[in-house]
Amino acid sequence: MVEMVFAVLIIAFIFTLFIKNNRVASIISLVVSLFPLAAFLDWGREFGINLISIGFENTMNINMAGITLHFSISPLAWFFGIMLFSLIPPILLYSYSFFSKNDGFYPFMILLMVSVMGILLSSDFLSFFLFWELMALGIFIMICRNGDRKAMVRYLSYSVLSGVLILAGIALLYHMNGTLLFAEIMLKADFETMVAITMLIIGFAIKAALMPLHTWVPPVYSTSDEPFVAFLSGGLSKIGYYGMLLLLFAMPGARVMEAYINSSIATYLLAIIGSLTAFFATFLAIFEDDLRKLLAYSSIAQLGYIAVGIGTGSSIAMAGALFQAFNHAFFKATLFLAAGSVAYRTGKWKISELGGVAYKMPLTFMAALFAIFALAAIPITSGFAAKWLLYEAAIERRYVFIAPIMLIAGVGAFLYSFRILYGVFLGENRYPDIKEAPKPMVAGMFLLVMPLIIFLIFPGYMLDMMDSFLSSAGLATISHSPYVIHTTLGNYNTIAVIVGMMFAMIPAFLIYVLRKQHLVDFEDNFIGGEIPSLYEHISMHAAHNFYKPLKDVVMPYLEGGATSIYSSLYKVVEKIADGARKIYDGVVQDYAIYVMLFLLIIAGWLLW
Amino acid sequence: MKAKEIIGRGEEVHGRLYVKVEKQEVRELIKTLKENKFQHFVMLSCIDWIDDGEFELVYHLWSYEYREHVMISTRIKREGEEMESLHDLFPQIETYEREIKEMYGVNFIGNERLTPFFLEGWPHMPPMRKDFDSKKFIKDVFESIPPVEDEDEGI
Amino acid sequence: MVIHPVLLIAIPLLFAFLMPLLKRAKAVTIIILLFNTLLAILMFHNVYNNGPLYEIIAFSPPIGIYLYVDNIAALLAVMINLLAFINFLSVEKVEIKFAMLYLLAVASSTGIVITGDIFNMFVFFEIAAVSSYALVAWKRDKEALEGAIKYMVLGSIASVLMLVGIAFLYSEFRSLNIYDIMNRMDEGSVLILLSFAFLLTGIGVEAEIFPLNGWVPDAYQGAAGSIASLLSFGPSKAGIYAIARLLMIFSWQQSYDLALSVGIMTLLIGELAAFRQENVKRMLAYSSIGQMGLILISLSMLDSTDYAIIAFFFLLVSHAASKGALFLLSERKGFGSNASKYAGIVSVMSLIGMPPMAGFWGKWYIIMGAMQMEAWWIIAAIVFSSVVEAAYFARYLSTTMQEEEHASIIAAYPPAIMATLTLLLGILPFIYKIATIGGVING
Amino acid sequence: MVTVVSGLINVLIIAIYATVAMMIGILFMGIGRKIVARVHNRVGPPIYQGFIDIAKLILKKTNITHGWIYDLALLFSITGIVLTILFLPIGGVKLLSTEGDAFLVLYLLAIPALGFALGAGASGNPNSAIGVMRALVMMLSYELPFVISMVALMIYYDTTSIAEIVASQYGKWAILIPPFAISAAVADMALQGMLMEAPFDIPIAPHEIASGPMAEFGGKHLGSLMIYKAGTIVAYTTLFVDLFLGGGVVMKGGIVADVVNFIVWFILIFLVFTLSLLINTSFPRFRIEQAFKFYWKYEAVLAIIALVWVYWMVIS
Amino acid sequence: MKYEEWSKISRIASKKSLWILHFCTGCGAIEMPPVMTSRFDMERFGMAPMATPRQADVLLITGYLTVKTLKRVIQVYEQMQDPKYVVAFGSCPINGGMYWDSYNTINQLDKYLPVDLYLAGCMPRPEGIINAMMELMEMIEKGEARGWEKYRKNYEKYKKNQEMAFKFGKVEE
Repeated sequence: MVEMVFAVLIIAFIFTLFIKNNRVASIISLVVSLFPLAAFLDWGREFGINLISIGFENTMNINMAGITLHFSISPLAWFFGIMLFSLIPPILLYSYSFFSKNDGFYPFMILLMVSVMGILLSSDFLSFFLFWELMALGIFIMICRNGDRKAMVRYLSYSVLSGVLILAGIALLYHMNGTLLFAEIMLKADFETMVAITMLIIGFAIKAALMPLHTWVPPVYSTSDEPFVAFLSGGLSKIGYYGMLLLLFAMPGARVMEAYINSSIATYLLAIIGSLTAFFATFLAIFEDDLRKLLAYSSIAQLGYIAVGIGTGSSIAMAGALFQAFNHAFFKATLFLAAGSVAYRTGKWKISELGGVAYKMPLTFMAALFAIFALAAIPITSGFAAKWLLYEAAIERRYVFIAPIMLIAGVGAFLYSFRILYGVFLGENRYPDIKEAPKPMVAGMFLLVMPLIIFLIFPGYMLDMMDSFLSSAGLATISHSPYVIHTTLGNYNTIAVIVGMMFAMIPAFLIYVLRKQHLVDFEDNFIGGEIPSLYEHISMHAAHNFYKPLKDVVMPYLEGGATSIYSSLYKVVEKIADGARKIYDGVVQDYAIYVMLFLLIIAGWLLW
Repeated sequence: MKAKEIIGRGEEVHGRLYVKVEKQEVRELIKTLKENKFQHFVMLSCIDWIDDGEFELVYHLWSYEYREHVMISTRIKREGEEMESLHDLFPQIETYEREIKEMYGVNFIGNERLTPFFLEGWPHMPPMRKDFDSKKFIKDVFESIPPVEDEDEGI
Repeated sequence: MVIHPVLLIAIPLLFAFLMPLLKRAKAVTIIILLFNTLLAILMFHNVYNNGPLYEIIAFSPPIGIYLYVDNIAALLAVMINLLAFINFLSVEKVEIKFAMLYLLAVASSTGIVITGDIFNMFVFFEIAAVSSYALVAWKRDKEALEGAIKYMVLGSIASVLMLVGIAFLYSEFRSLNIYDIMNRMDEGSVLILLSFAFLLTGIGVEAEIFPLNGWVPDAYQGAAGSIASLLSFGPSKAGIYAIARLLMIFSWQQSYDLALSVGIMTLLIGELAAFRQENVKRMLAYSSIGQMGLILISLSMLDSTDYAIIAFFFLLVSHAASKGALFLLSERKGFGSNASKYAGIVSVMSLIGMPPMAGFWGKWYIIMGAMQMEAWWIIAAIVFSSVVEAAYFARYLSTTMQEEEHASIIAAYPPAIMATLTLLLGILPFIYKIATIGGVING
Repeated sequence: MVTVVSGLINVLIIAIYATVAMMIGILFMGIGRKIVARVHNRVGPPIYQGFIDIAKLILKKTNITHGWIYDLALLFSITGIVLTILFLPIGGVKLLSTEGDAFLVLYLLAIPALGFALGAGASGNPNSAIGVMRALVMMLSYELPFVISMVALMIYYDTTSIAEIVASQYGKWAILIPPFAISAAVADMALQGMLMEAPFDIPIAPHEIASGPMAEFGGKHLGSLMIYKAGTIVAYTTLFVDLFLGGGVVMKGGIVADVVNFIVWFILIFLVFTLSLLINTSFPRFRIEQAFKFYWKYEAVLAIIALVWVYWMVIS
Repeated sequence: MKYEEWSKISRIASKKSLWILHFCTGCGAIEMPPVMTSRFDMERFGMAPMATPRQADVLLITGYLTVKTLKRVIQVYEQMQDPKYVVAFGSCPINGGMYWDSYNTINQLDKYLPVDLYLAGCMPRPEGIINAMMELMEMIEKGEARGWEKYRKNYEKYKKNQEMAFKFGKVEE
């Protein structure tokens, strides 16, 4: 049955390539995107939550023209599948009115869907790597459509580097185990496997944008168009972590790797890199003025949390990492879509140029507000449960260095989330004549916010979804009921928080209701008694260079960072390349001498 | 007096050098003084000689080196004559000129900021001129405004 | 009915010289090229079914012209003729002399691939070289002439060295038949080493390996788009196949190590030079050098792993087709219509090694092969060069995506067809058909 | 039936404890102003001045609003602070603290700050925006040392729930253990930032930015913020007392023990509050960069020393 | 004048915690610090200085008012929330003081703002200020300090007067 889903997707891909009308193309892609979602929901029967059962059987082998690709479902792939494929329909609904003409967005979204499905379902390294590179190709073509040179060059070089590293890792594993099938690879804790595993992890880390390898993210996120970036940052960046989890846990030989996980420095290193990424990316996000770049750095920071979860390796940490991945997928996608609809109406990206958009676009603001609450992990949102699990795991493992840095990065999230709220949405109404975003866009955004609300009250359901993976990975499942999570150190009861809030709300509500109040327009603000309307417009929007005092203190330390290392590396390569080009100086006599020299050298070498 | 040596003319009044000059020479004079240690521009004042029908503009300069005060004065017609703006020599002259424009109505060419300074929306003639009768103005404007009484003034 | 491989060479030569008599040169050449491709495909089918073809023309073994066609030779012949046919479609106005030279070049390249006689290979190299000198100089502007002169100078040196090499061989074994020499290799004296050196240098110039490819940037820059694309899949591919046969003859460990080191040098120098090059055609020329280096590396692994021959084939075909398409596209500044945009992206992606295209299998098998040999420095070179390659191709794509120079239909479709070739080969790689050939080469 | 009744009693006790805590908070505001006046050699307002101020503000005749987001500040601030108090054990009585732990309390404290910031942002007043910027930077700065000392505590007592920390400090207060003395000092300075007392009252500086975020809050909105301020006094001092001074638990046992513990708790939070007031009266206001450097340089180093010491104690 | 209902509790609360916004025009501002510091200490009556009109109950005009400053004073007054009181310091707000014949100074503040309490003195001493505040508290407790209500009732009259002042008498009908 899986072939049917693949076939439908490929036909739709070819079909949408040649449709010019945006409406038709988006409807087709929307309908087609429901197929994989239905398939994954149906496979839920085995892994705890059976909502629908259509009877898709889940193993398949394709062999054609000399190569055989093996496909089967695993609990980890099922979890990621649910996350990614429930992300796509709202995005496609959003893009129904975002694009004026179909210039290639829908076909390559379907191509991405095919590649993601291929990666998740593949059970041998050949098909895994084939679909991984197909995904890289799909993303590159999406970036090509906007033709920003820096984004294209950086993305392609990073993704080719990651592709070749992964290929080298796979080749080494194949060389040692003689087979490409996941089931038959026995990972031993010897040196070669370590080299292969580290190469694979570095390859996956590039896609997951961990700190030293993150420089491709800001240019790509800030130039490509929003629906794609929402899917890229929300969904595709998690595939890197899927690879890591596959490697460290889902591989049958992984149990042998137990020594590799908890004692070895490698995964602890991963946790440290994750926490440092969260810390530095948050600071970079705080000072960023371009809204999309800010969201890019914030998404790098949130991804750092997941790396910490995987690095810590205990069952709470794993649950926290997956929960954080799930939340991040949805609230980051909502934020990017909200930024897209703001730009759709105002055409501006810089926070200093925006302001007061909420008055005319209340629905977009509400979606963004809820997403930001989830981002900042306010206890009434599901974001908190994920981060809470990660903190518990860090304390349980006594990671003295990582826990405070993660907490500070969490607090740092408040800073840039307020910056987005105030700079873009609230404050002085600088765009009085814009309208609310069109209906499909708003519908898309609210659909994305829905899962965050479901898991707000009942984080337990999320943990049910993970139980099948945790048990298959040989980790202890977390004891939980639909609304309470127990861990050895402490527990978190969402119902207690919500009921407590109801009680605490009473006095505030009384004060609010009993006393009347009247609305005051924007001009009536106290700025030292001055009357704004007297002069040609004084701009009362204080969002430009918002955290200047903090920036003056912190920026000198941040200057070093990755960019300076890369620029020096780039210069070295340039010098060598110039040397290489000098050889072809266009003088024929030199070429003739080269030929004779070559002859002498090899003759001498052979005779000697 | 060191200043007298620099300029060569002018009489001493109460320990200060008082120089009467034509309108065109003022810029030259201030420039030379500025180069010779008279860096402090004290103020620009305007006197309304209503009988002669002229305004007297006095530029006051002070030197920390020599501790001397120089007053350069020039006369312009009360109606319609304009003075060139010297704010390129000393930036603060721009505000003094603005005040004199508002209070006496003297126009300074080259000064872009001659907008109302203290009297926002002042429709009448400049108030500092001698022919402005402030008592009558007070009676017309401020006295004529009726105090606000309630119909049933209780207290 | 047995297809005589000699027809593949004879017919184009015959019609090349009959060309002045026939009026409609373009139509005739197209028919001949089409006929040649079909013939090659039939020949491949025949060879695949009942083993390699031996063919002796006119004289007995030691002297006679001796053709030997196995699977991979047949496949290369198909490739050369098919791409030549597509390439020729894109040439607007065709003069008689141009058609003659074009046919000569195609015939000689096919000849090099299917000949079994070393002297015969030398003769075909000469014809190919001469015809490509003239073709490069076809535009008659300053760049074209400069490129042609450089090509001619180095080409003539190469032919002299090749002749000396063959002379040593003949003096040693009294025979020119490659397989006869191969079997009696061990009783040769020190002289064979010398002949290998000479032969390698001679053929190397045509096959664009590192120190010998001085002429490549100027020749490709000077030549017109279609001629540059012809050069990229015709003579240079035949040359690299000739080196493969050379390594087969002188199959010592030393020669494979030599091929490896030269291959890595060519790869790195080619990629780095392309990285700093702004002119599109020169950049593509350098990138060809880089790719040739990669193919040479895959050749150097021939004896130690059977993935090598598969990698060699896929790298060769994908580079020929996509570089051909890119050279045709480089005629105009930007990607005009959608078709040329499709062609550009598909060929660039195939060179980098992205999945649906043939280049992916090349990259997959070469790294698999390298890992079999646990040759870490090959992996490192490939990693570094593929990143550099990605960087300059991305830069190339970003500039060409902006310019919107409209292209006529004739000019837009041939590259698109070539790009679709790599796409089809990528999707249906028919590896089992190529895998069986490996046996013969080593046998 | 029995469980329902006992449940109701529990709820009642919790409600009483919460309201009493809020009342104590407002009382402390009055007492605080009295202490500050006495230091200034002034008479100072009556102790119940806090109640009068809040009554006057709530009973204002007209109230202004800048939209529903502006009112969010009012709702979030009181709800957040009362919820935090519910999750803190007061005088040994575990209200809801068994349900949530220290991280939950840390993030619950952020709800009023964010609601406050939203309201100030919605008002569009530049003063309030700059005020909120300073408040968030302050939060970032004092959070680092406080979090490091909290992590030290958690590692030492091997738990993250405050109730257990309080329980395990029954005999021996944490402050008496050498490393925790340093952590307590660091946490006390962080407390100074949390309560926005003098050296760190940068966000609500009346002279520079017209009382920062509260520039546009008047009438009942300002009344609710005063209640929030009162709540913060109780919440932060109780947090400090629970973490380092054993939460005021002196006796175990029934109602009598609860009353005694309550009194001890009251005295302890009063002492901590007075300490911070005395620091308040003797320091001028810092600039925001100085405050950030102070916390991230000197305080953080001290906290790290304590953390390493505890970590070394825990391992050996 | 029929008065709004003003409950006793809110009057006492308002009386016992008067928050002052002193609009420091003219020379009266320098009299306020001694009132706040330890010698006279107005805080013992619950009075505290406030930074914004939103938070304040009493608007203290501490000196002469030019037409330009009157515009800002009125903006600040309107930003305050009822019940609000105006206390005018010194002789200038009463009759223009020594600037009675200046073309720019407001002679009688009462024409433009409902003043609850005048405090004579060419800058009254702190004792005078404290005494005035006590007087104001009495008026609030008895419910006589109804300036805010008067302003609301005669809003148009006040606005007309203010317009007259701002236009220096040249009001185009």
